[in-house]
Amino acid sequence: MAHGPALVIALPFLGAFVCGWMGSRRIGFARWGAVGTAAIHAFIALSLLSRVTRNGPLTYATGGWPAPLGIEVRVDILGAVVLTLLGCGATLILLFAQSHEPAELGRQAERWYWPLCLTLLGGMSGLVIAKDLFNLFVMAEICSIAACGIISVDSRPAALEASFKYLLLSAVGSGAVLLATAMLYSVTGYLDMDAISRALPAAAASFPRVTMGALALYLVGFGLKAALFPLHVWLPDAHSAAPSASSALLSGLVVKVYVVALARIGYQVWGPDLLWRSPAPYVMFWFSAGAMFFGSIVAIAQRDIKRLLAYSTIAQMGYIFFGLSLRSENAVAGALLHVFNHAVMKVCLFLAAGAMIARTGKRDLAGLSGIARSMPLTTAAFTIGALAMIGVPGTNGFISKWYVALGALDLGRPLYAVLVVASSLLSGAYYLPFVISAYFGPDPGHPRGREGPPAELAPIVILAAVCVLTGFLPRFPLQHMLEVAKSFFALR
Amino acid sequence: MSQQLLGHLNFLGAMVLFAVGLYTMLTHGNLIKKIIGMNIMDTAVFLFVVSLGYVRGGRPPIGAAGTAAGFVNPLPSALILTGIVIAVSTTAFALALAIKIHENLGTLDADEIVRRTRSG
Amino acid sequence: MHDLILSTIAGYLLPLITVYGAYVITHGHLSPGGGFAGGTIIAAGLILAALSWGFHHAEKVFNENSLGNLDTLGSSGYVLIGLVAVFRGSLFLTNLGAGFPSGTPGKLFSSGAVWLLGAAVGVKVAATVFGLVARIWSGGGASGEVDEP
Amino acid sequence: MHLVFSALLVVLLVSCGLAVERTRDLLGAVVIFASYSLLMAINWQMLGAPDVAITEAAVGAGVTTLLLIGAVSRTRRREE
Amino acid sequence: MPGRIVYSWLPAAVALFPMACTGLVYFAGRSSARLRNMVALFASAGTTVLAAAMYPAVSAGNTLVTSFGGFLPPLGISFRVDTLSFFLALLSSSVWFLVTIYSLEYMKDEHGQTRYYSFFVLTLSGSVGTFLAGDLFTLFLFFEFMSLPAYVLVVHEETPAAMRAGLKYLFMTIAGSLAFFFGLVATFELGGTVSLDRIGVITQSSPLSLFTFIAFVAAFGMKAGMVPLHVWLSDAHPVAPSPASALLSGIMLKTGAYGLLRVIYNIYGVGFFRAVGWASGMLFAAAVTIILGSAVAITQMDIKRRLAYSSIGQMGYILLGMSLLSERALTGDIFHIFAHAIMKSCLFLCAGAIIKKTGKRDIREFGGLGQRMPVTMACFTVAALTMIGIPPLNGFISKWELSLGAFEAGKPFYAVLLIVSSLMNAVYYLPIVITAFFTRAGDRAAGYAAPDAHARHVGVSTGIVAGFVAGDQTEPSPAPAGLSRLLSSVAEAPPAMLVPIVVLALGCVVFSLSPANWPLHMSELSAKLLLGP
Repeated sequence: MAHGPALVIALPFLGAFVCGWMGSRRIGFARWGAVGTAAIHAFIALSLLSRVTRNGPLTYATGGWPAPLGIEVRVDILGAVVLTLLGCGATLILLFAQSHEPAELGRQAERWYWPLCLTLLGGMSGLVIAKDLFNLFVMAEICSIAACGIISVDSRPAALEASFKYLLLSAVGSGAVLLATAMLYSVTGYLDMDAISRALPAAAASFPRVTMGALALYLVGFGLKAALFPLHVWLPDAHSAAPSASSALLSGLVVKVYVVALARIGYQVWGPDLLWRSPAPYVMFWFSAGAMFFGSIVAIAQRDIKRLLAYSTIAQMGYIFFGLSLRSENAVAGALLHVFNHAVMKVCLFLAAGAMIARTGKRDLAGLSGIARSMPLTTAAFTIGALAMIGVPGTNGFISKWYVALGALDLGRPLYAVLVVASSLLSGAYYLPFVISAYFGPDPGHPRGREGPPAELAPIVILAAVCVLTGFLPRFPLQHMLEVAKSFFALR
Repeated sequence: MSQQLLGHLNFLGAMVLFAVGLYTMLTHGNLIKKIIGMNIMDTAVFLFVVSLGYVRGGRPPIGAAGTAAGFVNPLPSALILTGIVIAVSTTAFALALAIKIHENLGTLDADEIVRRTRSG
Repeated sequence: MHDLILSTIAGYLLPLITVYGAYVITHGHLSPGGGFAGGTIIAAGLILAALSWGFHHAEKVFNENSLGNLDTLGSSGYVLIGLVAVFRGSLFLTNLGAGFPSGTPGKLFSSGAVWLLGAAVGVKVAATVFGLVARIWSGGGASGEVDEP
Repeated sequence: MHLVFSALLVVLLVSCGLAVERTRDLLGAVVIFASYSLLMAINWQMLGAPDVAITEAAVGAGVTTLLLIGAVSRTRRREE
Repeated sequence: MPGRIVYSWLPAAVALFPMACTGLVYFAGRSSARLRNMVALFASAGTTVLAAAMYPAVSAGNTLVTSFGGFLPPLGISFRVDTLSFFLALLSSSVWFLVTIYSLEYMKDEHGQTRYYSFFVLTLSGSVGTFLAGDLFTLFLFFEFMSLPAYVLVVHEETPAAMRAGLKYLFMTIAGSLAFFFGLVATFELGGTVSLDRIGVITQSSPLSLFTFIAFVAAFGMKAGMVPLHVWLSDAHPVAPSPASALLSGIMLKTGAYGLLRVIYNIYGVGFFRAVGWASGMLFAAAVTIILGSAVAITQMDIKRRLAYSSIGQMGYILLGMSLLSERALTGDIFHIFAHAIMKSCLFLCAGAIIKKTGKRDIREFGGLGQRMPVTMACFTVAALTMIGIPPLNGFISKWELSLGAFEAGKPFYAVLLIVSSLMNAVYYLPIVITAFFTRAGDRAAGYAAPDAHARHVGVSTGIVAGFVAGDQTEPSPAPAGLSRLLSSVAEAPPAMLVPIVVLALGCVVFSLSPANWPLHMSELSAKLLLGP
């Protein structure tokens, strides 16, 4: 797997081209081709992970040219874990999608769907392992456009409108990122992250306003794409109007890779010392605190299950940013862990919600009451996901909550820990009523015993199992994230 | 000196254009106008990047074949080229969406669109 | 909008523009331009012709099907050329190191696989851009995305 | 001379941008935008970025304009 | 008594055995109801036996320890059983066993029995695990395993009232668990460990340590029904099926008290508390809880609501006992945990039997019940008298010890408070007994039928108490006319329901002033252990 770093990017793109080409001829090939490509991607990612954990970061110089001149990608532990997450997550989502989406999308739209999903996967993979800011930007753009594509692929007016809004706002975000990259280049002369990181202290001393501006622009640019609180306006529409599998991809995986990008820029390029000399983390702190409360409170008022999940994503992203903005290893590890955990639970929730919507044709919370009687397994998975969101012990959400709270106390700020705790309570306030009504609410006559087909049910159940499993045996992601956080803070 | 001034002039121009683009994008309800605004904003960013390179006083990266010492790092150019590609793909995609929206809802006005999608 | 003068001129211009585009593509490593710019130029020529002759004429040659084929050919070609290096035991997209002929610097067939890659990009871009414009001008909606690798 | 010409270009660019913002006729706005792109391409050529200039001329002034015109012709021409 | 640390798998087995049985219950329930009931019975009986099996080691003064490391490095799941843990675990599993027997009959015709029994067994695991936990983290984990599944028991009836109460319960529980979570993280931060194997994890008095303590009080006080946080209790206990209410009131409230005991005496240590004086706040809260719980209980006419408020008042005693920081008070405190568990379970089971047989919940309609259900009402009377604290019964012992503890701590005011609250207990328990035995069926009890029922009721009850205190009985109602009529009117609950009730009532009597009072002995040992050298 020496070529793994190149393959995880190239393979999905190749798959996308081939699926797109085959789509108009034999749609079945495109469907299973997409799932297969994602599965191979997951396999490569897993082998990369095992390799990276044994031998340390893996740098791959595309074209054989080393860093300052050529384009390099580097799979470090963070990259490998997120790649694994992307690969496995995408495999499960596409497995769900291949049985679920044909009915939801229709033949014409479906042709575009599989290549777009794979393009998105390739873009995300490139984003998390890019070593230079230029590639980071390019991959972020590929992700944005492909993401818009999978929102609006079925041409429903609401989806079109949401996609348009997302497209324009993310164009603003990419403008900001491009500008920031150019500014950094102008003061350091590099695009390679390591090289910039070495040159930045001197540059920050002589051009304080340029570097500060660049950081602010990165925060705005990636903040827009990752739906950081005041910049989140596009998310609820986009994530709720998209087809179900797309919602899972978007809410579970896509927003996460931008967080990873921002974490890399903050911690690997700027480094903790320089970062906390700028106001950026403090700004992020307040925004994220706002996100945790705004997202939750608005979610309470939602009547549509997918909108509820979308607002919950805003709150949970706030939670991740909150951890990242605290200058503590534990908090950052908790935040990165939550990147992983939230992806697992949110994908589980969206897929379960998608299955419910497909079976009943209803998406309002009231219409789905009593659903547990006709779809017991799906509802059970949803319940586990919801409990994990609240952070009940024994689920993976608890572990990340633990570390973020511990980080807050490391800083001597118990009030921050209270904030974390209070936001958990708020997430209970919108998940639990639905879960309760699913079990005990009146049944408006859902069809009996109508679980989805196995290919649809399996991903949901697997993800719920992962929620519990990593809740009880959190070693796998946790150890790595602690290591990553440690390496972040070792940087000077 | 004149080079510096020229660079700064372009900085200024880029900023004004960025503001104009953003303003167009945010205040106009018409989707196509928004798209044009987005394009203006993008080109303003590119202009900014190009003039950055100019202030640093480089030479064009291509032309002096074989004389390795004469090369300027070609990365900023590549950056903008890619930016242009992305801008045009975004534009094309946005236009396709706009046409679809017009087909479905018979309007291109953002407020009107929101009203019509919400009502049914 | 069929116009005799336009269509005649377009008939003369099309080969010229195409050749110019091909030049820009293949000399990407020597002069300004490259796969993307050249591809766009070729597409522009095609669009010009299609505009003056009418898109329905163009559809005989460049319909959705053939454009899709060209698209896939270009983009997969790029990745596959990159993979050649992998199969030869070097890193992805390695050029000279993977045994592509280096040629004489400054001449057309220099820099190994660069111009091959450029050609792949050019084909892809030309097909995509033409497809985009054709779609926007003659109906259809949901569009693909342009990937500049 | 170089400086004056460049300054003139920048002024023209800004005024084109403003004109686009003000024009209610979408087709007119698109045409002004096309000339804006061309001016931008010239400006970049003068700033020593021929690569970018040629691409902008082909893409910004060419393809984008065509796309915009196509879109306007398939929707409506006036901004309401 | 120098104890040794003994590594043993037993504590883990006790806590995890019912959890393992949960799945069995569920799958058995899919094939046969009988099998399911047997498995549920087997689960609680097995837990009791396993818990009892720890006796030899514990009685030798040893501490049983098991641990599974690396759950959340540096934390792991660990169990640690000393006298107190053993005592309460045995208590809860045996009460659970009795209530399971009761449930077999009580739940016979209910819907969703498989669900009921599955969660019934799961909560057993949670509550036993809470008592056996070797560190706060494990305690937290099992506390959650108890609290969240208990929701399903609370809403079992699925009536709108139950759903409302359940939602309140759920949110208060989650808020409590988040407070617990905060305390847990803060303890880890302050002390570097959350283990309960020492006295004094947090040794410095600081704003954060006070904050931590408040978080713990909020978390456990929520579960224990401490006054400003009790609002869920009075709704949730009445709406649950009676066996579940018995457990909620009898055992699950005690987990809150147990947690606070561990926090006060292990995490902080009694010396720390004597130094900082935070206990006075606790004392105040306890006093308010006692008075308010009892006072509101007087106004309740629904038997289960009255019992629920009574629980609040009784939990006040327990909170009081642990905040007095004296050995006698602590002994009384632990003994009261035991005594109240038994009597309140008994009372709720009686109430369940009454409701099941007669459909009456309003105590004004209990006339003639003494004739219809003599055994049940006799047991009810015994438990009620215990609750009031009539001398030969064990409720007296705890109050006696608590009062002595109050004097020992130099706070005689609280002894007076205990006496006053005992009188209040009498005010709300005696009318039930009197109505049941001394009025005829169909009669509205004297005073209750009057236009301004409430005022009269309070007046009459106060009169009864006054009479009782003066050693004077109120005028008895006419006795039943004859034996045959008496027998014909008997419509007693079936044996499966009756046996647990009788056993629990006997428990109230047996473990009283008999010379070898084993629970009292255990309480004394536990108190010594908690106070440390």
